[in-house]
Amino acid sequence: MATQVDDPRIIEFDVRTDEMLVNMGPQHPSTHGVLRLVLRTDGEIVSETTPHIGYLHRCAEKIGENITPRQWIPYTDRMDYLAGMNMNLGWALVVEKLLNLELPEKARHLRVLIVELNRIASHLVGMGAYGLDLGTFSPFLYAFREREKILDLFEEACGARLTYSYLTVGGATADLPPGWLQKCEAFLDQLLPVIKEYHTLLTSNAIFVRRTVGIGVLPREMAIDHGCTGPVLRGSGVNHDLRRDGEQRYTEMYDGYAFEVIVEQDGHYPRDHDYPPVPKQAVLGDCWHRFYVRMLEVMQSIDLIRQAIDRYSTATGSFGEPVKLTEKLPKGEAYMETEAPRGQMGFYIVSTGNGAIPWRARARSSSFCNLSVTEKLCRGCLIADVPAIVGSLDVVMGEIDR
Amino acid sequence: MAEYLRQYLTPEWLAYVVAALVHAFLLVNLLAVSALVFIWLERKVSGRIQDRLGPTRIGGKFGWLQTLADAIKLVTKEDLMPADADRMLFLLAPYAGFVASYLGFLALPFADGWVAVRLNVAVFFIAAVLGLEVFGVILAGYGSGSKWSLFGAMREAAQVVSYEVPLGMCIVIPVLIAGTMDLVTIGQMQEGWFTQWFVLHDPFTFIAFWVYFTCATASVNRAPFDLAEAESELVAGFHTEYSGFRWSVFFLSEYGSMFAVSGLAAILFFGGWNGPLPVTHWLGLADSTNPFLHYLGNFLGMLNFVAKCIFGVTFMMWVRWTLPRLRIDQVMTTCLKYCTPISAAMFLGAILWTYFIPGGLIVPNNDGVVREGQMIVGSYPPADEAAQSDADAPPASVARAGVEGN
Amino acid sequence: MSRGRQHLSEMVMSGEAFLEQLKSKFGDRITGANLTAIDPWIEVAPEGLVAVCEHLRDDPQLRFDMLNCVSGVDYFEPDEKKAKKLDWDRHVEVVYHLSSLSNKTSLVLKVILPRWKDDKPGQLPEVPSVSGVWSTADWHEREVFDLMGVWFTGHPDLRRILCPEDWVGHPLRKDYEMPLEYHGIRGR
Amino acid sequence: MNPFVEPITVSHYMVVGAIMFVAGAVCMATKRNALGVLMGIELVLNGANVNFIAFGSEYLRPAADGMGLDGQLVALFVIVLAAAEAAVALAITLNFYNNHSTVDVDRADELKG
Amino acid sequence: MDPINWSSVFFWLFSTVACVFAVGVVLSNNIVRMAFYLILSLGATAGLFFLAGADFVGAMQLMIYVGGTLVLLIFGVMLTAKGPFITMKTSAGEWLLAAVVGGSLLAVLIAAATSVGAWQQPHERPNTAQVTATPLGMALLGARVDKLEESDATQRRGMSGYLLPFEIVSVHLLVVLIGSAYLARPKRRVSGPSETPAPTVSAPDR
Repeated sequence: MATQVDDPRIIEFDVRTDEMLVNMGPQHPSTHGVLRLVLRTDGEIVSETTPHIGYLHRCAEKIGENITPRQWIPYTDRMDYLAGMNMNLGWALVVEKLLNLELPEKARHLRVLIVELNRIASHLVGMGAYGLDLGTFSPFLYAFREREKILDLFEEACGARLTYSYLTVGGATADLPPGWLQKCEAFLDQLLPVIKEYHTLLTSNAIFVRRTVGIGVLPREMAIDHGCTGPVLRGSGVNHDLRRDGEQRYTEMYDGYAFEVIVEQDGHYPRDHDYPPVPKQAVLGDCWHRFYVRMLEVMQSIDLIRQAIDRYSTATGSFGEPVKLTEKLPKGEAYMETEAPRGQMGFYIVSTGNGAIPWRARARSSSFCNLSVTEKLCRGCLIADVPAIVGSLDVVMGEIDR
Repeated sequence: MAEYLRQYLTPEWLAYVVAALVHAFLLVNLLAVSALVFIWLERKVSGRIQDRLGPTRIGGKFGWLQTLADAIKLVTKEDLMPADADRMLFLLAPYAGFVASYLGFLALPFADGWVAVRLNVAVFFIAAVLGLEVFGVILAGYGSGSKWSLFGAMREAAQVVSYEVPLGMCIVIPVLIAGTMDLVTIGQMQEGWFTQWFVLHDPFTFIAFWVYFTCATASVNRAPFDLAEAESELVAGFHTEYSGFRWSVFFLSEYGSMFAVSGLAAILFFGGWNGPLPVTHWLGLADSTNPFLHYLGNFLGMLNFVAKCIFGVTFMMWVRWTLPRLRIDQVMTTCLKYCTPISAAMFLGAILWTYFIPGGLIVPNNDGVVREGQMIVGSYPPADEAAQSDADAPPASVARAGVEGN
Repeated sequence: MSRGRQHLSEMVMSGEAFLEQLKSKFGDRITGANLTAIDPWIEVAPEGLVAVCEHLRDDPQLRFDMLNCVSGVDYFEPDEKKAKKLDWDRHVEVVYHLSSLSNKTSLVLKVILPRWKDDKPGQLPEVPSVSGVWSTADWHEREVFDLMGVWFTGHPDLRRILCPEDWVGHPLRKDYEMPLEYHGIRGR
Repeated sequence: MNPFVEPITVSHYMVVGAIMFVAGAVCMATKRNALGVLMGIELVLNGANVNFIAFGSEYLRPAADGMGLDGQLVALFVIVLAAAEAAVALAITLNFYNNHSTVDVDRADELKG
Repeated sequence: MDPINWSSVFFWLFSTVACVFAVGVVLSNNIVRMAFYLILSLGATAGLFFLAGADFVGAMQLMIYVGGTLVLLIFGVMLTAKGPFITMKTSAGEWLLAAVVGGSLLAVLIAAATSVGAWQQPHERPNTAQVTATPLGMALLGARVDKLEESDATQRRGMSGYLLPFEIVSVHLLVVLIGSAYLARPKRRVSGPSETPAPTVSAPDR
């Protein structure tokens, strides 16, 4: 059920004004870092948007072909710096795929536990920052308050609060400290009622709904065509989640976990009775749906973490044995994608078989693909909609520019 | 005061100038200090809303002096001007807004008779002067030579011109009930219990108050109508290019206008300086002939009034820190499709109500007192009859001079 | 719930059968394949790339509707001594990772190009753009052009994306040397 | 003679009105920008208004031979009509600008838009 | 020394501002500056109205003229202010002509203003508090409160108010509202590049 946008070429105008070329960014409060959008505007109407990226390019891929895979783990942290654990996991998995490494059960559950927790943290920031884009400041701080607690948990587990380098090739660098699981569970209990507050403040707020419903409609065909992934793709109604549909090596982490892919079916989301209903005017693929998918994924992650805690505490084996820092890589190449909070994060490793340093390390960024639709989504919208659309794509520039 | 100074100062005009300066200084200072307090309050309120403490260090436990520290920082900041700016407009714009915002206080009574200039069209004057604040924003936006500022200015111009219509209509409703545009008289009419407040006069005024508040929020550019500065869209809108002292002048005028519209709301709808209970009457302060006691009663009234203003401002802060911002087309829709028709309907309803049920909703307001400046509309005889009426007491002069109550 | 994405070989048809089918359709434009690699890949000649991609996308049985990634790999060893020991020739590969959302399958295509067009250093090798097939390719090809120096013919707007517009050289080439100075900024 | 001591008379107001009127008339004549012409009209109307107010004011003339309220009433009508005039003139100017991409009144010499 | 007449002082203040900026409007070439000068000039005129005891008209001037009309005007200036139109120079010949005509007009007007002796007679300001708004409103509705003492009955009958003009102006305003809304109505226009974001991939059914 794709939705056709009105022909964007037809623009209603009252008074003809000069076309103006304005730079939104790279130093703009709502471009999430250093994104630069060149807007061609006719009054308040944006007729053309050209994203310019690369202001945060740190040559991560070039660095990756000069150091060993385990040494590159910290660099992956700095890609999507809001979901460092997920980045670690993506790279660790692809190297394990090249090495053909099997992990003990406990390590797999540990990974699920950690990356889902990080997904919550990341979505909280996405939610708060989206409120900021729409002009409300408080949800941002509410989101950060809860995120701080997750960061506290991570700090206890690995010593770092932002760039963790915790999950690594062969498992994790350390086991969880004693008592951590209880704290984690206490946090989840405390988070649940807070999520309701977020829904009151944003999801069902009348102004929020008006600002997001029907704005930036991304039809499913266009989403697929542009390689959009993650909540952006699911917000367009495509039933696709790598945790269920991904490669064996990745999905086996989630074997036995009960979860449903968060996607709208027949006007309903899975288990949406607890949450605000979908507004009547909402069009599948608009900003509201993308936001809502993220909010529901937080709930999904809470469920997954609870299951992972159960399994982890009864699982046998070790938390994983990190490979040597200079583990020799066999000749070959491997590509793998994982479901990071912002979409499918792919890593590609090529080894020529001499030494421990890969020939090529490549990161396929989810935000990179998601951002590429802005040009089409922003055509004919108002200036105020540009932050709303870019914010709903929830991009992280560190990941785009690498 | 001028007369007092005349005894000591020669030439005599100097006495007047000094007296005027002292008055102006007092007024500006009162407002500057209130702006400082409001900025501190904004920080504290937003802090509490956002689950944090706000300022805690400067000036003791509650960070009382935070704003002062901010002010010192702002004054000592480098004053930048873009190369493309229109020099004259850029320099003058903050003061244009400031003057407009503070001119309104000339006619705003703080207590019974405590007003700088008692105008018989005070309501109209304040509404008109507050509408002029838009020039500061427009000129700043245009003069900055920045595209973002220009966007802010255009939005502000469109928004303020539109919102003046429902705002004016809501202001007219209490004026209609009071029969005068003199704010002091309007305040006096609401003496007594809180049931005398115009907001409880009839259901129409009750709704009109909320429309007024919405429109007032829009006309002073507060969230969710802060489109002219729209931080996440226009960087900072009209004051993007400002820094240092001139930037802080914009802030002073913003808080000044917030105070002014809250004060107007307090007088028009919430009894002004009259508390919910007629305490000053019970204590005999209000009617006292003793100047000190009368002064004390007025002082209590002023505290009452200021408390109501602070409540209004706090309410605006609460709204600001809770709601997302509207889009420009939604702002215009809110004004033209909702606020204007609703206020027009309330206006009509209030007319009918006062025609059929003169007096208040709960307690009849008609205590038979006609206050100075008030005009009883119905008391005019038709022109022809008036010609034949007794020459000793022409109705017009009755109406004009008024009768002091009891 | 069926979980897990399979490689094409396991899902729709066996890898060999698929390869045969492609070969019969496109003949010598399918220049090679490796079906035993970790991620089995098929090598396509540059001139046949767009046709093959369109077939892969539109064939009702295959439906590779998503292009995940376009990567460039430079096979070049600057060190002469090491280069002698290598078992491959100098070349540039452009790797396309495709997947099908409906069939839950994935596929890797490779295009092998000379490092320089006509072996003249500085002449970028050319490959037809698939941005008309998948819009994803638009930015990805710009990135490969920017960092790896491959010219995508037919690309609507091929300009640098991560590096500044006036940057010299393609940083991910193995023989790339950081410029000594860029607008007054010391490079090395 | 100290001007600050002398009371103000109707003549003072009339001189002010005359200056504004003439400034507006000259403005209308010389400006090529349609909006400049519009500003000139506003000045002219205000100059006239100053006179009306002066003649109607009880502060300046004895009420007996004054205009009473008429002065203020006419001034009110002028203000209201000026607002209406400005709105229409602005709409015409913007339409003209839309069609001709200029606000130069010297080039507004065709009737069809 | 005579006591200072404060209304005179303020008169000189406001009239200087009004006149200087009115001349500024004429002399300035920059349309935005002109608008700014006009604001100051008209604002000062409102001050003159207040001084003359016409509080209501003064407030009206501030609200409608300065706050409404001029904002509209500035809006128009901003919409059309692009490079060449911000400063449009007038030829010297036109200036000369305008100066001659304007100068003679000014001379005539000032001579007329100072010709009548009664107009130069200062008048004791009445001490009664003026209630300006209600008589004005009554006059607009047809009842002349200020003419009640008029001895001449015929004149009183003739001065019975402004109900008809008021109605005409009301209808006029409505017409203007509709007319300018019609003039500035939105028009549809096709712009931008011709491609539509038509997806090229056939949607998988699921």
